[in-house]
Amino acid sequence: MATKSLLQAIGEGLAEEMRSDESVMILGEDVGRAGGVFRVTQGLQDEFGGGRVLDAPLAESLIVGAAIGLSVNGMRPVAEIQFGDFITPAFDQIVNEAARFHYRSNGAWSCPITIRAPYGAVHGGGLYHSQSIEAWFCNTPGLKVVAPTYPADAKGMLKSAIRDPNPVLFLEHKRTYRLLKEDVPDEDYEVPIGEARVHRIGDDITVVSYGFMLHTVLEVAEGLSEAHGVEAEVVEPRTLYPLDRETILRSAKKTGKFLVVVEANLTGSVAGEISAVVAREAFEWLDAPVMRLGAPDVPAAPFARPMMDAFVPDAAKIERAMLELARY
Amino acid sequence: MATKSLLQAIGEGLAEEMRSDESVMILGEDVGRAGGVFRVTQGLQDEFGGGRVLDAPLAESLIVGAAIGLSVNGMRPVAEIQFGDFITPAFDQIVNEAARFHYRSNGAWSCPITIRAPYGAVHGGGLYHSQSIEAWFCNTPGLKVVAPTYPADAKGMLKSAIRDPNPVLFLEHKRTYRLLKEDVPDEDYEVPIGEARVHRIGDDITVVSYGFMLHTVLEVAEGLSEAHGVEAEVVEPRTLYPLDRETILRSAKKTGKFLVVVEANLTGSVAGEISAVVAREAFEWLDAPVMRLGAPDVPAAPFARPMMDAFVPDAAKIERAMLELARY
Amino acid sequence: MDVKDARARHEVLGLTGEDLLRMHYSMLLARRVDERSWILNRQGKAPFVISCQGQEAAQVGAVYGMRPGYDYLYPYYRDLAMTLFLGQSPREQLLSVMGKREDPNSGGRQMPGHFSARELNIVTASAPVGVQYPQATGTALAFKVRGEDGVVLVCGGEASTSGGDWHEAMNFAGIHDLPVVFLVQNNAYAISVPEKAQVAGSIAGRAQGYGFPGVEVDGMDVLAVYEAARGRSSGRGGGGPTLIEAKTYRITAHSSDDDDRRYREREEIEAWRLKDPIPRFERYLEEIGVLDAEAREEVDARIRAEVAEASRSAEEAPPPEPEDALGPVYAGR
Amino acid sequence: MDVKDARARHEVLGLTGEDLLRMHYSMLLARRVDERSWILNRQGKAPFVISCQGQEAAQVGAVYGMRPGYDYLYPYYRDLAMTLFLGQSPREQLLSVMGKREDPNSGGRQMPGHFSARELNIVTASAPVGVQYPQATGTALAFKVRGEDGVVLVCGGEASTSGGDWHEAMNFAGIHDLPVVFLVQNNAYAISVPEKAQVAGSIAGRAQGYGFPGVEVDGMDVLAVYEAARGRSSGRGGGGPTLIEAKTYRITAHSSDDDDRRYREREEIEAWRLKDPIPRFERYLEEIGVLDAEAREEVDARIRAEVAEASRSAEEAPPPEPEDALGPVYAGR
Ligand SMILES: Cc1ncc(C[n+]2csc(CCOP(=O)(O)OP(=O)(O)O)c2C)c(N)n1
Ligand SMILES: Cc1ncc(C[n+]2csc(CCOP(=O)(O)OP(=O)(O)O)c2C)c(N)n1
Ligand SMILES: [Mg+2]
Ligand SMILES: [Mg+2]
Repeated sequence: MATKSLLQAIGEGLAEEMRSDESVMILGEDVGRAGGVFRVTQGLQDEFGGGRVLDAPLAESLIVGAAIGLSVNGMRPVAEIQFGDFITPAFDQIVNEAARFHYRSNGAWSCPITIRAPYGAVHGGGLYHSQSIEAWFCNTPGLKVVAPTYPADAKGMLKSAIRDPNPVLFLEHKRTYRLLKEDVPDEDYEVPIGEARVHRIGDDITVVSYGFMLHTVLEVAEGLSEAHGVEAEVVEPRTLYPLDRETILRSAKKTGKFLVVVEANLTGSVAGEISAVVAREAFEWLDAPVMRLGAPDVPAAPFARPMMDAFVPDAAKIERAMLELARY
Repeated sequence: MATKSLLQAIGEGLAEEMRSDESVMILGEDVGRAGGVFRVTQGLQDEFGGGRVLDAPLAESLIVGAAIGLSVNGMRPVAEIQFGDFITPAFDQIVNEAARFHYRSNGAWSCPITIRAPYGAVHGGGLYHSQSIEAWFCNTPGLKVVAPTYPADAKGMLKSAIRDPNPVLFLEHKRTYRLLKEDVPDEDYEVPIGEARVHRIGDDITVVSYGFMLHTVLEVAEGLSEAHGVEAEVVEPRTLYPLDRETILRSAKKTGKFLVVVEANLTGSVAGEISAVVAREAFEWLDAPVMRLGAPDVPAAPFARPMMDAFVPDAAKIERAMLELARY
Repeated sequence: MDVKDARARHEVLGLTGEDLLRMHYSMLLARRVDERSWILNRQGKAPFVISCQGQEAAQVGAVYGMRPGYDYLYPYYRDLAMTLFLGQSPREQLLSVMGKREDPNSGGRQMPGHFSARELNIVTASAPVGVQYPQATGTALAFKVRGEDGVVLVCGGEASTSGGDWHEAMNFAGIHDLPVVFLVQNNAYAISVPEKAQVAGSIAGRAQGYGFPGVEVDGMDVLAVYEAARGRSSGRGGGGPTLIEAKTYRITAHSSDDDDRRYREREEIEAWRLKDPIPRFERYLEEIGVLDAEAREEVDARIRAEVAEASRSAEEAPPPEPEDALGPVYAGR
Repeated sequence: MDVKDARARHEVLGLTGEDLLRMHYSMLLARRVDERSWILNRQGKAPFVISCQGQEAAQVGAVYGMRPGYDYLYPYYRDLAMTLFLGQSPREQLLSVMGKREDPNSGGRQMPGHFSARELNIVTASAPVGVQYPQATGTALAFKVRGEDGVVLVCGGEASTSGGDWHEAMNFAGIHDLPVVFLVQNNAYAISVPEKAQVAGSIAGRAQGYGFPGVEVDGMDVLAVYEAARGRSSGRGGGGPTLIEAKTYRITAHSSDDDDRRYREREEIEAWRLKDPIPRFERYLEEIGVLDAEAREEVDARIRAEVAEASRSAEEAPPPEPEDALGPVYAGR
């Protein structure tokens, strides 16, 4: 077992699946010789050839549409969208097509494709290399949306995604690609889709978060424990659609104080759905309003550093929200 | 003042705006000689000519993109998307382009376009002529999303939308097109974007709804008043993004019991956002969990009548939810 | 049935009299099933009908020679003649028209005309126009990656070329020399929008810009379409992509929801009716002595009986249960 | 400056020596501003750079003759030479490169290269490739609806033709004969993806399929591009759409984030450097006696001083305030 970054873990997951299953292939922009703009697919074209690691034209609808067609004919494609912001041209193929294949054919067809997309704000990214795109896809039955944050989870969930007979949107927060390394098992393993993970046990408040925000939340949680004796339970959904309602509700009922922290523009983000579930199902256990923290309702993270830093919720804002909740 | 259906009121609103402002024009599929598949634009090409009422090719990204470009060059286009389900190819132009013009240019450019789209389940429509598409667009700052239900509101809000310097997505529930007629003023008037409407005053519970569901909710509310003495306050957001939080919260705080009824697949719908706002801001006033009712989490309303009727929340389901809340 | 004339067109194409009769049967069967759907609609038993009438030659010509269950078909909503040819039954399609539980296309979930048959490699179709093209290229790519000789036939109306998906697929097919046939059934209208407001230049003429052959054919002539498609959709010839633009005409309104008097003249329709592909093919069959008037009546009577029986049986079939609406949303592993 | 040779190419095109010097100035200015951006990047003052180097001739040739503030430009991220020509200043672009508050393109909201100048009719650009094409057709349609003679120039790289938006716009422009020039700057790569994996057939060759002219020109030759574009982007000739494919080369890496050694050989770049459009144009100018070596040095020195001063001034300009992030989201009525 070696320590790996998120980026390495995902690359390794891809390589292993391609080695063990000939029907797995990759298509996307610059995934071949260049190994992807983030280098996730580095070395794969050398190992598996241009037929199985294919540089697609700049056409996202085609990339996802072709992936659907490949899956129809026995393949297990992994489509890479270079930046989540550019998934929009493929919106139709994802929500109206891939997600509907099974239901609309009364179960005759299925659509086992994986769509990888890096998302989230990053310095120097600007409006169009920064967006949190998850809410667009979390009202679409038939689709699964996952967003693991830690390397070992990511590798295991990628394997689950590729082996899943349904379309899975696999979101990778750009700022977590190289943020830390952790032990990642060498043997074949899966981390199931649809199960949340409790990162930290606590009795005082529950904080649900994912992606880059999760790292900040965990940091802040340690600080609050030391400085204020506030013990936060921190839950990562890992799968955003469908949600693991049980794990989230169990924690909400235990602490009675609930906060969701996301990097997306708050209004209309998945924080709304998570809050609504808790407000409905854990009402009798709540000792405080269900709270949410997210980015302001402006189009996306701006390019210039002072503006971007003002956009993304930082440790100070998160601490303030957690303390407010704890003291409620 | 004459009584008009929703469909007539919208058609009239279009005609009046075109008469009073030469820069207003219409583009969409079959909007010309055919007058639209629902006949909303009937007669307009005869009156204003093929230049201002233009049959576009079957290309939704082009339709919205061209509308953006028209607005850049001094026009006020109204783009028609034939069915909301087919707005997906235009998703990029709407959320990444139109909605961002103003912010990304630091206020130098704006994008005064209106995009009309019929949405919602209708008998015989099946999976792809039925969807509630609103959640896709309600996490996009820079865009306004409106969904009026009554004829007079619709005409007044259409005028506001066309005159608004921002992109407005104007949603029309197909099943409400001809459902009822009401008095619609002849003189020029606007109904402002961003203001909810209280349809019925009550002290016991608050129900927020819109579109076809609103009609059912209002019916049920009358029944509950007579049969059970339960007085429901019924609030229609009219604008789904940005929300009129004040009006919604005022009612929630007054009754302490809150329900949102939507026709969309419940999980991830705008019902989540509305619930989250109430759970956060009206917590101290709540006497019951914030409740939601919507369609089951399946792709969309099926074609065959028994299945479609099972999909769309009906009066019985709504009554059950309202009574449960009232009795909580 | 013997072929009388050594120089007959079908012979040049390598078709036997039996082939021709099969083609004729498929076209006529589709017409009769289609007509039956309108009757069911008028009887209030079918909420929605969308027709193949006028396009049977284009469809049968293109699909003839495909290997069902091996090659793949991405049909569009008018391709009734194709799906019947490949093996779906009239009863199955009428179950779909009436939204019955046994509807093999979707179990009553989708409108009629949204075909699907897994065992026949007829890929589940939907309503958004044009989405099938990128999918078809992916299916063709899978054949190529595995070194198999399968072929993919993908269909749409002329308006399906206006959206980006068509172009992205054409480009991709050209780049990778994929075994896919793009069949555009240009029937002059997209609902009410005439071709000149829909298509700039020429559809067939565009193939060249993508580096592969494109042909315009008389879509009312089943042999002409077969000629353009053979060695392609048949898979026997292998090779890269082809674009076929079949010039045809939509004899009915767009659908049962449409009133076409708003946008086209009756005379225009009448003029096109004279070119109806079925009588035209029958004239050819009679000329070459493969099908005389009497035999034709016999075939038609047989088909009518078959369709009537299919309709009766489909009408009796039960509707879906309300709870059927609840699934299946996700495939199990 | 007088023109010496009555048969010189530029004369045939109706260009004076002054025109040529203006062209040269614009190209060289763009090059120097671009080079300056890379220095700022290496100094840690600019987080991201994307270049026009190698494409200055294609850009200046196409934009020359446009009427700023009347005709419209939809630029793409490499079109620095166009925006400078139309009237944006080096200081303005360097403000953008450093994400400063005064950045006229976006106030520091967007990456550099996302141009915008309302008063010059340079329409705000974004990062999603290809979205500008449908927008450009709409802008052209507005001219047509109002009966005005304005022209729209819209630009992209060769990969911008792979997405559906390009096609939908080409078709729409063809149908309505819109006054729009599509300039595709084919620089052989889309990040790492070479042309052969991006484009099937020929880009220029596709125009015919849409019923309007398409030309392939040597994009390293400013006069050739001008010739293809004049009477079009100049607006003087009016008329319908045109497609110009300018064959050019991206001399730098895709951007400052890219390492192009992963996917192309140094020799290839060196070979293309020999065709660098600026020295090439300078040789022509020297030949015809419009700009000798000394005058060239003088111009360059002037430009370098101007750029240095612009850079100094831009560096001193303040960054945005954090609160600037909060708006403006909606335009007021
Ligand atoms: C993306 C999309 N936009 C609009 C529609 C509505 N619509 C259904 S069929 C049709 C016309 C299609 O015309 P054509 O492709 O020529 O096929 P035809 O019906 O003539 O056979 C339209 C506009 C749709 N189904 N999908
Ligand atoms: C829709 C979309 N997909 C992907 C990207 C990422 N991307 C930015 S530039 C680029 C390559 C563009 O190549 P080309 O059009 O040839 O222009 P060039 O950079 O070569 O001038 C890619 C893939 C994007 N910006 N937009
Ligand atoms: Mg047609
Ligand atoms: Mg390029």
